[in-house]
Amino acid sequence: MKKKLLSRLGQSLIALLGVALLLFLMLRVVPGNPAAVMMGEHGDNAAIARMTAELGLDQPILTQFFRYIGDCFTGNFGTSYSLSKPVAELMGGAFLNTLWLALAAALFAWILGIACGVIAAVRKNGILDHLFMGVSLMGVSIPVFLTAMILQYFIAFRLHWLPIAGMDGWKSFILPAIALGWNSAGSVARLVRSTLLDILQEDYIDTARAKGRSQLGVLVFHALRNAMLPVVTMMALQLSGLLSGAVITETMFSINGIGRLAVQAISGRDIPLLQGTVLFSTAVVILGNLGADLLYTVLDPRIRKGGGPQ
Amino acid sequence: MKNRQKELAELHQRRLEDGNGPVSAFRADLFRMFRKNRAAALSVLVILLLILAAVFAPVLTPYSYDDMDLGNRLSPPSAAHLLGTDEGGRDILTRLLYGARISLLIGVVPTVVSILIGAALGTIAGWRGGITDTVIMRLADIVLAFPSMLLAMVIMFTLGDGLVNVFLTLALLNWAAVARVVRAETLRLKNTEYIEAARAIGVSGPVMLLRHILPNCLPTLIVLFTLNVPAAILTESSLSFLGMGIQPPSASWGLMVNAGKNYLYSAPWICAAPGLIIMVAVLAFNFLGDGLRDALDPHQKNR
Amino acid sequence: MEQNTLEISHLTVSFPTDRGGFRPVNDVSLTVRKGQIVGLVGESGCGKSMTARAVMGLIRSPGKVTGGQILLEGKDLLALNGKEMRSLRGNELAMVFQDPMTSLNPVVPVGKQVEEAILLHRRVSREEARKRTLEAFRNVGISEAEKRSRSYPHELSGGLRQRVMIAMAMVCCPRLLIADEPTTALDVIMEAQILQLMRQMRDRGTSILFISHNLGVIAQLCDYTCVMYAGRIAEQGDTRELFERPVHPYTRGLLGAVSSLDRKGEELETIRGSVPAPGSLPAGCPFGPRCGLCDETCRGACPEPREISPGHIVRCFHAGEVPV
Amino acid sequence: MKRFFAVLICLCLLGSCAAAAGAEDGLLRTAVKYDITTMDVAKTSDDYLIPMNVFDRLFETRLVNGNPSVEKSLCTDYTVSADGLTYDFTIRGGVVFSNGSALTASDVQYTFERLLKINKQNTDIAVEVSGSDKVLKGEAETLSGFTVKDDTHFSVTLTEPNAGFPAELSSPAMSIVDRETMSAGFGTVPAETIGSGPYVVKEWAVNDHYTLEYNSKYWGTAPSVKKLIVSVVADDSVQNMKFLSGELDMIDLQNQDSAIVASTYKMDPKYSSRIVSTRKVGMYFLALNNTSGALSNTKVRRAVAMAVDVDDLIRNLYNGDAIRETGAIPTGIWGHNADLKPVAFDPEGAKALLKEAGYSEGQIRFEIALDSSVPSTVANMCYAVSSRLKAVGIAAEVKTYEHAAWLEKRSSGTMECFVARWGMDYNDPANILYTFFGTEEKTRQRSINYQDKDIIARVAKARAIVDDSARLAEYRALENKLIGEDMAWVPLLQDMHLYCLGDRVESFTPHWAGFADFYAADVVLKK
Amino acid sequence: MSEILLEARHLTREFPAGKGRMVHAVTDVSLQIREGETLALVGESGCGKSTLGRMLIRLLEPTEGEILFRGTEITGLSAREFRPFRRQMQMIFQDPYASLDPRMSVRSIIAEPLKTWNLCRDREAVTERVLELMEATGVSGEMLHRYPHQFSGGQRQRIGIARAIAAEPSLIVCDEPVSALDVSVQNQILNLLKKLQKTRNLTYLFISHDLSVVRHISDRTAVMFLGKICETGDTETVYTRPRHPYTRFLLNAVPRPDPRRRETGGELLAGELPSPVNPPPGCRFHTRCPFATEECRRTDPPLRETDGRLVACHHPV
Repeated sequence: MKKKLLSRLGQSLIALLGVALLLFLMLRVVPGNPAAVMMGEHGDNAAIARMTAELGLDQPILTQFFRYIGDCFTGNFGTSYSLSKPVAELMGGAFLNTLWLALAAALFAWILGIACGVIAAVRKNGILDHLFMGVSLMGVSIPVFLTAMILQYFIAFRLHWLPIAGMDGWKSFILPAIALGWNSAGSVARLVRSTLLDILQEDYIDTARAKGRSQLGVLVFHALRNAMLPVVTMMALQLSGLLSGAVITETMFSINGIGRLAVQAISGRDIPLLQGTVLFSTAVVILGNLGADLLYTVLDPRIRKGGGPQ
Repeated sequence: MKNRQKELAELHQRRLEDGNGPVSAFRADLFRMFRKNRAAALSVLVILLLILAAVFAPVLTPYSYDDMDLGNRLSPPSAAHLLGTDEGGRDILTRLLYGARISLLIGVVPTVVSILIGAALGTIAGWRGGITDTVIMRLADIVLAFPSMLLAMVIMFTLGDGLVNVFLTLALLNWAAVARVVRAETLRLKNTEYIEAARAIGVSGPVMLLRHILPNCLPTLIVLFTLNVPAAILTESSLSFLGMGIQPPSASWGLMVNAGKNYLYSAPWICAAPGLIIMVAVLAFNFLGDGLRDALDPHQKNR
Repeated sequence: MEQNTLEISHLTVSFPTDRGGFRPVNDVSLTVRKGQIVGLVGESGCGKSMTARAVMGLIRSPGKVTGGQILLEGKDLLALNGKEMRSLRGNELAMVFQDPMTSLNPVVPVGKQVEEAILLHRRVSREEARKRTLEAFRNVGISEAEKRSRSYPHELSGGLRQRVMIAMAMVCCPRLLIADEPTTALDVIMEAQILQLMRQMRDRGTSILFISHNLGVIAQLCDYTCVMYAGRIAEQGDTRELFERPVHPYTRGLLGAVSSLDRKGEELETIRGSVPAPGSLPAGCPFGPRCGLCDETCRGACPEPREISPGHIVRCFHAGEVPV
Repeated sequence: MKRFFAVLICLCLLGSCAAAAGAEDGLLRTAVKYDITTMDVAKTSDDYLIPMNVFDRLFETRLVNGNPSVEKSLCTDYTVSADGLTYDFTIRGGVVFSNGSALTASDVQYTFERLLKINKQNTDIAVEVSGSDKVLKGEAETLSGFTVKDDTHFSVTLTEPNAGFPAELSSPAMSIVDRETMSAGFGTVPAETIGSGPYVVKEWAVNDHYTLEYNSKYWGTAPSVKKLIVSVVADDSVQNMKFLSGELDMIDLQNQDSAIVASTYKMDPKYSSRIVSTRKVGMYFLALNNTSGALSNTKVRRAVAMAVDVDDLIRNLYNGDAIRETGAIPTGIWGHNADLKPVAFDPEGAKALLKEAGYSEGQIRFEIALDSSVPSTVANMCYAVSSRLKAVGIAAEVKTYEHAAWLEKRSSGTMECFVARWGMDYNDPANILYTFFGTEEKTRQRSINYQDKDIIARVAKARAIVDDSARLAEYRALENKLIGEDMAWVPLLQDMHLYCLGDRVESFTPHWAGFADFYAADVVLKK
Repeated sequence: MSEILLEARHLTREFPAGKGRMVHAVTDVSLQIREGETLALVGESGCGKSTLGRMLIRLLEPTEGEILFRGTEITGLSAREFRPFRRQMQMIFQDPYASLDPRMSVRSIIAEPLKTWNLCRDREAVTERVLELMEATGVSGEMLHRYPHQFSGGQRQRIGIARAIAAEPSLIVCDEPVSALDVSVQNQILNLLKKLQKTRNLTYLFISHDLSVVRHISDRTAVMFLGKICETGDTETVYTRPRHPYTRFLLNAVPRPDPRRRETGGELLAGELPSPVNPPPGCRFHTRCPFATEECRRTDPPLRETDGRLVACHHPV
């Protein structure tokens, strides 16, 4: 078990380093000189040249990369060109908002998803099953920005139930969370349903019913415990989907999160900020996957205790 | 060994029912699916309609997608413009039809490319194992570590906008997930007895991959295709929404929704039409994908 | 006359399919007396497992019982509602399944799974349930019961797991134990140990309905045997009499095929043709096409069960005749 | 399981309608599309809101019955030497910064020197003071041309005479900073950004909002707005929704499509009376690269001017909220020539002129470069121009560039044709003529590439003419040559800057040149 | 005595079981298969008989030991050098549903060996040969273009056999070929195998856990326990007078289909199969053997000639 854990950790580190390198190289190959953008309308070529030297963009790529990695470990992600603030500081505040948004969306998605998935599986091919699965399929098929737009326009603007945009208090996180969570709620429901249906076919379900367990008892004590394993892995994969969706919901609801920072970095050609935000998000996803794997080994005795007679 | 008895009876009954023509398991499953799953049959019809609309766009509408009529901008649906005009005075129905071309192409072409790359790398990684497997899978981990939108944004940022770059972005985005699924499938197939039998016969490596492994991965690849196409359309429309995908004047559904969102209360029809059609197209592919997965995937016993 | 533990009469189970549907169990009647082991034997797909599941009420949709009566010590199980049936299952009526590898919940220690059976039917403390579980483990010959009860299913061998299943079934001293091919997935030595255990339980008064496709196991264990073919009982009778003087051509064919294995060098006896597909049974006697004695009457109608000697019932117009 | 789910739903529904939070009096809430990058005016040429409201300048430019006029602010009096090189200034005594430190002449000197030392954008005014080149290269600490007599008197000597110098001193770049309490956090940390203006910076949550509050130590009259909250809302439609639902007190309609402004604000009686519009002093023009292919031929450039129907653009894209421009010096700027005749829209004439210039149908091909970050109205203008030129046989395709790539292509001098806008910083023709035609390098870097060398020399020298009427005559002559004769670019239009006021705002006077940034002091709230 | 077709010497195979522990699947096995005979390999599941079977035809590489095919050593050969031998050895599998590629028609399944070794001139020759093979194995010709899912278990096993004999091999390893079939179909397949052995002078290595089937079909039998052979000899000799204690318990445990001769279970072997990850020292059976002595615990008994067969036991019964 220990060895497996270490190799899994190693894999994650390699992935993170690979991400950093890939990102760094891609951003260096980009046409357009960030210094020119910073100087804006008035900058003349001499001023731009000064700025380029000041930002160290003229050194060979590899030295820039290793200096960058060195800095990252010390928490210095460089200073943002467009916002002229240390990237780490910008991301600090932004990350909390994205985290709250992602957590709220995840909570909404999983509660709704698991509830619908279980009910659909139990009432297989009933009206509820078709209803919930239809809605989940709708959830997966609607682009996040469309849900956000509809929610924002009708609930916030027309009905004034919730703030339209901006970040004043927890109420402004409800609509973005629903817009973001709606999509993953669909996929969670579909996964829970298919996993549960598979499990209900297993022999040990018959054993449980032969013991005299009621249908509900079988579901709760035997089926759900086993269904949680694949669902936990799914939750980690959802993380990358949530961060993806966050980019759009944050822009729509002007929540100052990592996603919106990344969008701003792109339009402002702000390489350190873009690098910082994307690296940060991927690190979160990699950690998420690692966490899910660990949780999986803890939950599933077959892996935790390993061995076995044959 | 003996627990095959129960399995045998069940399969025996299900398989022999299929009539007696030289029907391959593959086509039999497909045929039965369409008979039973009306939603999948309906979605095939919708997809065909979309393709026809895209191909015959010039015939179906007098305008071209970039004709600007500044005179009547933002005019509601009328006889001249069945779905009204947008902020540039362009006919929305026309842009929808031409948009169908781009959005469907964006849905199909990169998905095919990513499935080809993914299948090739997946099979090789699964079959050869050892270092090649680790290298390919670590590469896939890296690509999968990125949240898809952020990776798409960075690629578009590096390569610049335009149709070809969107294709490249979506292909680069999806190959890793496909490779991982195909690798798992190859590993499963590697241990089946008919592969061991082929090895006993002395079938060489490449023949093994082409005659035995890939054909048996086919159902999975088809299901992956029908589920990745809508995902690609969604990603493209989100990219256009952020202004990084297709650039005007060419038309794609995502772009139209993005352009229309500012006029939501004064001219809601600009957003409504493309938004609705994105949902319909994506729903159709998802329904088809679900139907195919249930029919073709041997492990889905319980639908 | 002492009360029979189980009386099944004219039981029929049907499965609707898009081509009209089929009946895996078709007008089956058999009786299990107290302290008796009744064997139910037949080839794959003959409906023996389905009959067992019908008694336990574990038939999976879309199949359902469409006829007949199942009396457990006089009580008709088909008339009971869900709650009443549940109070019987695991208590008065228990079942052991075929594949020990998949019949136990992989994420719950085996001890806990047996305790669950007790706590469902007996109002006892957790501690008492623990004690009874260890007691049950020892009864079925599991050594180091304490250590084994804390381990997970994947940590035990096939044989041990089947003993856990039996312990789980027996822990509430059921009137009737239904064993659906309990030794099929085991090796011959482990199989012998389980059969030994079954005999001890029978001697302690438990009636057993034993399902298997292995004639050797039936011969060694069962007091009374029923041979099933295509959803019906072709022939049933006292095991010794059935093996010595089989009257139904199918039983003869089976016994001939098995015994020819012991005669070295000769060609093995076989039954020509193959088991008919469940959906498309031939008219008249289902065994007709494969039977040497088949004639117009056999093709005309399906033979009704006839008692040719006390306890020996057969469904065949030409029972006992020898093909010319 | 199901109960829990039901509770969650009604929690959302019950969310109190917090939208129109009670707005305390004296509070003004507005929104901007992008957050400012810095509060230090030495490091930016876009974010002027904080410098304008938190700092003072020697002069201020105000609209007096429609025309911009330079008024004294910190400076109470000044005299100019005969040769126009030396200015003697007297500044107001007793003025203090918001942290109590006195504002003296040495602070003004420090302001000039600081601009040169940080040598970021805004050096082009400080550079005019003699001795600035040494400070720029770091060879000198102080400006030789700047002499402080006492706390309230100082004199400045220029390298060459510039009559527009006082106007230049009113631009936000010349905001006076305090030498004594200057610290590292100036420009990024609100508490360390010390100015003498009517407001102090209370807080700045990057990318979210910033708040200004009334500076009790302000020397001038107390403004009606006591607290200003500017929140960052990138999405135009969200800004609209927030304004219409009362979450914003004032909305800048600059980025909105004129059709929305028309249908939402102009047609609705509740808002039509509350629309404030002012000239955006500057002009849109169709830049033509004077050295690239067919465009190097003056006849072709004139034909392009004749092919574009500017009135149609104004009617459809600006809903009438724009006026036609005819030359190189925009309306509202001293020196604008009102009686210059606009080029008549004459497609047939354009075709004839093209044939005369020796080009057949479709032979001329060039690319109209469009910056993807510009508002949709400008983009629509490019498409409209492109279809007008196609009508006369010029194949002009619109190609969209990402902002940075567009900038790089333009400053490389290879961009063939693009729709550009120049906003005036101060009220003097040099601000536009010198920038586009002042030197060969400048005209190349703006992808105009004007070829007449001596005109370029005359534009540079015109700045030094001290006598106003002589300078006016020279600029008029230059404008006739540049546009009238050579048609270096095709003048299009000057748009209006529209704002809409919420129900809590009594009145508002926008910036004289139509900047998006405004003086909060010019907003009057209802009691 | 016909000469030796295949000989294995001290074959061993271990699999990693995580945390550095090794599963000793097959340890130091030596055996000979003679031309034309049927050698049975019997034992409980997990005793290594399948692993040994696959190793003998190099579907699995041995950790130690050599294999000689008609006298030439084939363990060290490179893939190319080994190719001609590959054609000589084929395999039949247990699960009729998993041993045929569901995506290939019957024709292409049986034709694959013909094409791999290009034994036929052209397409017609291939089809003709396939029909011949189908006929020889009792599968009706009209089903040529059908797919595996349209056949019953017995028919699919016949197709597997047709495929195995297509390349005219001399040795066929049958890994539990009839365990998944019902008794009537099982006898049909066993008769077919017997017929083919005579008509095409084939040699079988018959792997099974069903002792009654093995007794009928095999000439010689080798009994395996926990990776080692404990007894090997003529089938009748081993079955009538088993000398190794494990063989005795094994044969004794087989339920005879005769209600009259019921054991009272006297000689029933108790206890559990030890784990192959760390097998007991000395004789691997000593932990369960009622006759085990100190010597059994210390030294592992080699196969010794006793009473007309080889037995690996210090005190044969």
